[in-house]
Amino acid sequence: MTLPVEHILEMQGISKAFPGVQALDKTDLFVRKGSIHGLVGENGAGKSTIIKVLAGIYTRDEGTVSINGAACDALAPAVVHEAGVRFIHQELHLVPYFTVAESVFMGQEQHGVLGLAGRRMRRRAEQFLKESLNCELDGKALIRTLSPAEKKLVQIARALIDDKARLVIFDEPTAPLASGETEQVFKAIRRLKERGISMIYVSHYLGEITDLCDEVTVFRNGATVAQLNRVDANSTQTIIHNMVGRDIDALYPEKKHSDGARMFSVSALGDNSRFFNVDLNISAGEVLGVAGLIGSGREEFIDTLYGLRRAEAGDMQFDGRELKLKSPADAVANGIVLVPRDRRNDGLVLNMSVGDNINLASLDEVAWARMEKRGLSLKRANELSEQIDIRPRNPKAITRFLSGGNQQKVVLARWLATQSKLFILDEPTVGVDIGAKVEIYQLIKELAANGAAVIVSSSDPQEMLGLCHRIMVMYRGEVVEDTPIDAIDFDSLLALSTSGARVASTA
Amino acid sequence: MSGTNSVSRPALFSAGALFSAAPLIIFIVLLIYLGISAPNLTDPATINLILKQSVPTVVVCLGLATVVVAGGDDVVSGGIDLSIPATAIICAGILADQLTNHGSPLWSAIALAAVAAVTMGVLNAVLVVAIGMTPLLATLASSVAAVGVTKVITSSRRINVDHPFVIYIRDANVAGVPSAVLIAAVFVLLFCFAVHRTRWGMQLQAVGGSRDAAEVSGIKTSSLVAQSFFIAALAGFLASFFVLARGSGSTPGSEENLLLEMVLATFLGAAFSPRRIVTVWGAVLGAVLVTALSVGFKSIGVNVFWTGCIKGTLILIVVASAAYSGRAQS
Amino acid sequence: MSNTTSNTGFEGFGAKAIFVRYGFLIIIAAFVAFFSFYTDSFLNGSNLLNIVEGSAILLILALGMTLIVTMGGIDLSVGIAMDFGAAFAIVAMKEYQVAWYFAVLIGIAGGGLVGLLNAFLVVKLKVSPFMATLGTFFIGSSVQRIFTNGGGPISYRRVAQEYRDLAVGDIAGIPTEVVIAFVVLVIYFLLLERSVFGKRMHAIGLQQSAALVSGIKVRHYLFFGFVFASATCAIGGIIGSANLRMFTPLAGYSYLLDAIAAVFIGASIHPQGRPNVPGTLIGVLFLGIVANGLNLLGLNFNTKDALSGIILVGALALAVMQKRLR
Amino acid sequence: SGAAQAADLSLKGKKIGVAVVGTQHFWDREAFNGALDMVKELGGEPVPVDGGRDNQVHADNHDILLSNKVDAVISILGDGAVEPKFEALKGAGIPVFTVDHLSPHGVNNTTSDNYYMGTTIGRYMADAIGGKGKVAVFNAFEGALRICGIRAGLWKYVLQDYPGIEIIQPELAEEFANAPEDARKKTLDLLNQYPEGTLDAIHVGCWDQPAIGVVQALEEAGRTDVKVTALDGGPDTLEIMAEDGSPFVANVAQQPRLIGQTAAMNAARHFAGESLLPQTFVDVRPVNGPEEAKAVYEELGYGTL
Ligand SMILES: Nc1ncnc2c1ncn2[C@@H]1O[C@H](COP(=O)(O)OP(=O)(O)OP(=O)(O)O)[C@@H](O)[C@H]1O
Ligand SMILES: Nc1ncnc2c1ncn2[C@@H]1O[C@H](COP(=O)(O)OP(=O)(O)OP(=O)(O)O)[C@@H](O)[C@H]1O
Ligand SMILES: [Mg+2]
Ligand SMILES: [Mg+2]
Repeated sequence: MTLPVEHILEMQGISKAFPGVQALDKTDLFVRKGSIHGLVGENGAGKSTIIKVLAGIYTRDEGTVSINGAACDALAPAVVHEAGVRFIHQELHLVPYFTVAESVFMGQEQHGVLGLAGRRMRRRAEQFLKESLNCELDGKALIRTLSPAEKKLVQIARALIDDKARLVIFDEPTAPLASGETEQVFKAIRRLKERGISMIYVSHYLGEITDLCDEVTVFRNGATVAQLNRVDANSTQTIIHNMVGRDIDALYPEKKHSDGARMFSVSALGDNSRFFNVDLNISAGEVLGVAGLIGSGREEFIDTLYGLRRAEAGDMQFDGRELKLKSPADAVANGIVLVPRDRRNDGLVLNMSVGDNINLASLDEVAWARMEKRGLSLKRANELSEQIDIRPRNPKAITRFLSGGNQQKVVLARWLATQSKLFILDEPTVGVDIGAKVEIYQLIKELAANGAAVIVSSSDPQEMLGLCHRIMVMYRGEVVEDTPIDAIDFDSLLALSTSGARVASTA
Repeated sequence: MSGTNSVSRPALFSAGALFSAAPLIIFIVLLIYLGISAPNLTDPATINLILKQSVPTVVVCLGLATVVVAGGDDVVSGGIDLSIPATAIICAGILADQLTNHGSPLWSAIALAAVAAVTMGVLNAVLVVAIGMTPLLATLASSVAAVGVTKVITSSRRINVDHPFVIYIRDANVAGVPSAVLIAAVFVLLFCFAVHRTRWGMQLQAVGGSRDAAEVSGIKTSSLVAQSFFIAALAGFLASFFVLARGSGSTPGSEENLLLEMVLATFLGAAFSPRRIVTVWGAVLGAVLVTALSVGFKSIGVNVFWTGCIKGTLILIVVASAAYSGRAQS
Repeated sequence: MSNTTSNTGFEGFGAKAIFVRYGFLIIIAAFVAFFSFYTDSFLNGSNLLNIVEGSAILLILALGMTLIVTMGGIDLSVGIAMDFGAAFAIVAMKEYQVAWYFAVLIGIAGGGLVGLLNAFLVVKLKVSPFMATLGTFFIGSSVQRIFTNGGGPISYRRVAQEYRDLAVGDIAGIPTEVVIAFVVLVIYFLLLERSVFGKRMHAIGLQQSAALVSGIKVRHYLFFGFVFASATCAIGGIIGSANLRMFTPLAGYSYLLDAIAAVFIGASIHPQGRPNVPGTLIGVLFLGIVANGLNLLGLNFNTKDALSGIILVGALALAVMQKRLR
Repeated sequence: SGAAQAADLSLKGKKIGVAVVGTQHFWDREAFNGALDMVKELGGEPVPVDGGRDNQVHADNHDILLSNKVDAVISILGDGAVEPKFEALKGAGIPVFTVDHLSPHGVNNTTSDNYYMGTTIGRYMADAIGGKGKVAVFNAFEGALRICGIRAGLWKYVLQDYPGIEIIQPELAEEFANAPEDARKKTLDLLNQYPEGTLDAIHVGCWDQPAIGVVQALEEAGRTDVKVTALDGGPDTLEIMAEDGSPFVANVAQQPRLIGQTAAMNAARHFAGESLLPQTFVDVRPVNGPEEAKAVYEELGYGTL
């Protein structure tokens, strides 16, 4: 095959194996100059791996790579950087106690005669964030005080600040963002395209792919299964078909009517700083959505329901009894469980095996006289992996090396192993592929059907509307709406989240 | 649509700032108390004495702070170099042995000591970066080796040194300030500048803050970590002159106290920084304040058996208040 | 270009394969062979028993340290806990004529007090374990000096024979202190490597926030861990005091660096690099063998110190290298 | 006894710095406390500083005393690092009274007769093993401390008269911290190398804390063929010597408390205008065998055995 010169990136026949996994198997990826190239595939298909190969973080086992027509034998971070390739990795890679300016200029600090040009960097960072990314930030603010969206923008700013980028790779950039915030990133991306920069865009939101991309490569099981040179709104079905090997007709399962008894209620709950006076009622079999942008108090409220934060006002009733939560252990003991939004930090012990993570909350059940029965715990982990299709199906695999979607399933498996009654799912499908999403939605439906109550907190309005029986919306720390699902639509949900009223104020 | 800016953030100068300065305030209040109880503590002579006594610790702290900045401040998995005092002691041993027992000229003694320091730096860098040992274990082992070799060099004996250069560092004053303090101040400024005010220093901090982040930003992390160990050995080498001057010779076993003080000062220093991270200036401040405290206690005649107790409690109060204000801020 | 892992295990019996598989044990065996060859008395039974016996106290302390490092911390006050164990037991018997077995319990409780302070500082005041135990070290040292008016030993020559036997007696021909250390070892092995408790401890050490969210009572476990580890160290102190029939203040400090070294040697040779009980045992034995062998070689004591340091560096470097080849 | 002599001596209104290198060891602590008590008894105000067994810290402490403008300094032990500090004190007109450390800048040094101690313990040990045999010695500090050099050197000097006695090479080195336990382990190793009948005595060259561990190791190994000798004679070692069949056969007991007191009184004498000899020697008590151990124990006021 002759290599067309109009490609900025040609990766051909790339293979990469990890212990027990062939992550990439003679995979191809060609990116035309000046285009936005979509890269899609199921969780674990190898998207992040090929990107890390390109970045020089992993060494490929075989295959050729050429950037802008020049063959690159040894890919090292410095070499790739020099060639104008920039990465917006899935992980944030920011130092919590660095300032915005320090983070933006990390690795390319500016020097004056008397050392660092702190003021210059600060101004330049602020200006760049404002002009290119439409984000007003104080250059002196510490990263740990930023919202996830702001952090993502800082990360993007860092990749682009030197104006030398020719190929930018976005690995699921919108995953941590609320729907209102993604447009900000899109604008930035389109602006880059105008400047002739090529891009690879990885996402599980196929809508974003069809909106944004000019061409698409689909991976499955580490191999390239399709290359689409033209993309439009009708490509979605083709992409899905290639991705999961079958058609998906309904993303969301049919809702079952819920008429269970009141299980959990909260009245006038508040923490005196982030949220106030929140009421919540949920019955067995019900799926309740809690919507709200970042900063609306939604996250803090969810954390309080699980005992991670302390309530300063109000009270909680569970199964007719008053509930006092001092720590998550109390919640779990009562049958309340949480799938946290930050699965890599709070959800999983990344350096433990999948099996250990699955059994972590129910160790007593696989133990005899407090000694773990290893055969039993492995067997149970295996069964649960089977039940919700965790790949690889190896309870001994180290969790860190699982793909994002599979990591999420491990967290779910852990709670399925306990006989819990109230599931709080915070951003349950972030970074999860469409096939797995369907499975998780199905799982949520089954949980509810079996008499559990489910609270879903998500920044994806579509998901909330598709999944929940009832939705409450938080805005600036208060509940501005609590309504059955059929009394709300996409637009009013978005408006409620962003302005606190059904109709967006014109201001 | 940009709904992201509504997040309220604590203002930098406010009650929060007072909170974050709490550890320092506690220390200062205590020193004022000591100054009132023992009036001579505020004499210029006593202040000179405090500075002078803290010099060896300050200089080894420069090295440790650099390593911690580059490796992160988790003592178990991050960067730490326990071998700096041992490097100082081996260099001091070599200098003393050469100058006194062999009558070597100063330059050749210094050259030999430098060789030892370079060896230590390279050894640590290789153990940590190339072989992948935990810094704690690597530097613990290399420090045991260095102390052992020092014993061979000095036969575990004290060696008196009266070389004019050493005596100069010990006794000379420039404009009323001890020369040792002035020289050390230059080192402190150099290190502060290098670690906190240069590109190299920012990259070093980035590596310590998040190895992955630095890596993806194109920073050569391994090389920087190796450099930090090398620089730590350099600090040990520099400290050896002050150790030698302070004791008018090399004394076996002086690394133990230096080690404790170095570690204490450096990690205590983190409590003084608003971001609660180890910094060069924090470590230096920690070293000077701890020395001032010791001198203060001794001056007011606190029962010597009690000083450890008081010192320990105080340090814990400071560190706990740092932890508390850190939590209150976030 | 294709130089990265394909982990199918090492086939064949080449030198490298063997080295990789049995690395550190081979290094230890090499030392044993060397010492046996160059000294007459290294390999005789009573000397080997000496090594094991001489390692008992260090092993007990190192196990306590293993627990703390497993929880993601470090304990600079193991020596203090050991001293407190000895002090409480000896003083209870000498001043209050307490029965020896009560004295043992009191000693363990005394060590537990040290852990209680650590736990309070770490769990309640959120001080980092390093700074907390460093503070405890200062305070604990000072308390001993206050109590003994400067640090003089408290000797009690007429201690009950049963108490003495904890250190010098034997059970079925095996020295009692070895039996005690072995029992502690087994308890720690079951606790950390086999029990539900250990799994939770590991989770806490690896990723505390995730452990918290999965419903583990992190604070309770940390609390318990610190107290338990210190109480364990107190057993070491009790054996030491039984040995010499006295309490030597500040004696525990001399075990600190060895205990840290042993734990980290153990972690270094673990496939995932985590602290583990068998690894700690190997680390302790390694230190014991080298110290004993060098003593027997009849070297000048300065040379000996230098050599033992250099051996430590070299052997550890080899051990970590072989792990990475795996 | 001190009080009687002290009747006409006074340190009233004087600030006396008392610096000690460390207090873990019985001897150091007793001398330190003796000096402090006597300063108080004589009406002075003591300013105590402690080096925590670090010679460097000990030396630095003298700077603090200097800046505190004390009237005199009593300095107990220390190595060469203190000399420049003494010189500075002297330069500032502050007299220095040393204990166990002879210095050209000091007014007077109060000490035991180390020459006598070394030769006496040499004779006693030679006698105990019948004038011939193999002897191991713990001797870590001979090169590090002047007094230890004297004691060990004279012990060796005496042994030259006994050609049948061989000192095992290399000499052993004890640690200062945790000395008993450390010596115990090293002795066990030693006993392994020198089985029954090939070793006759173990001597500790400068002090006697390690001897506690040595005796312990002998008991553990069931060895009765080895005699133990050491120097200092604190209450705990005297108690061991007093036991029936103790292998610990000889010692020379010092009177550290009296030494400390004497140093303080010397300071008072100096202020009273008396001129002092460079050294004041305080009596020692040779201890040979269990009976003498009991007697000395009582005589030095440690109680009865
Ligand atoms: N360092 C590693 N060690 C072992 N296995 C790995 C490692 N990194 C990735 N894998 C495995 O390689 C496969 C591909 O993973 P990769 O992260 O590339 O998937 P992905 O397509 O990015 O998935 P996602 O959409 O969930 O992010 C997965 O099976 C994963 O478990
Ligand atoms: N894991 C945790 N993380 C954060 N805060 C916690 C945690 N556990 C407890 N707390 C807080 O610290 C306070 C004291 O905790 P402590 O564990 O002593 O409570 P307790 O009453 O003993 O709990 P329990 O009922 O579980 O025994 C609690 O009131 C709680 O608010
Ligand atoms: Mg991925
Ligand atoms: Mg409790």
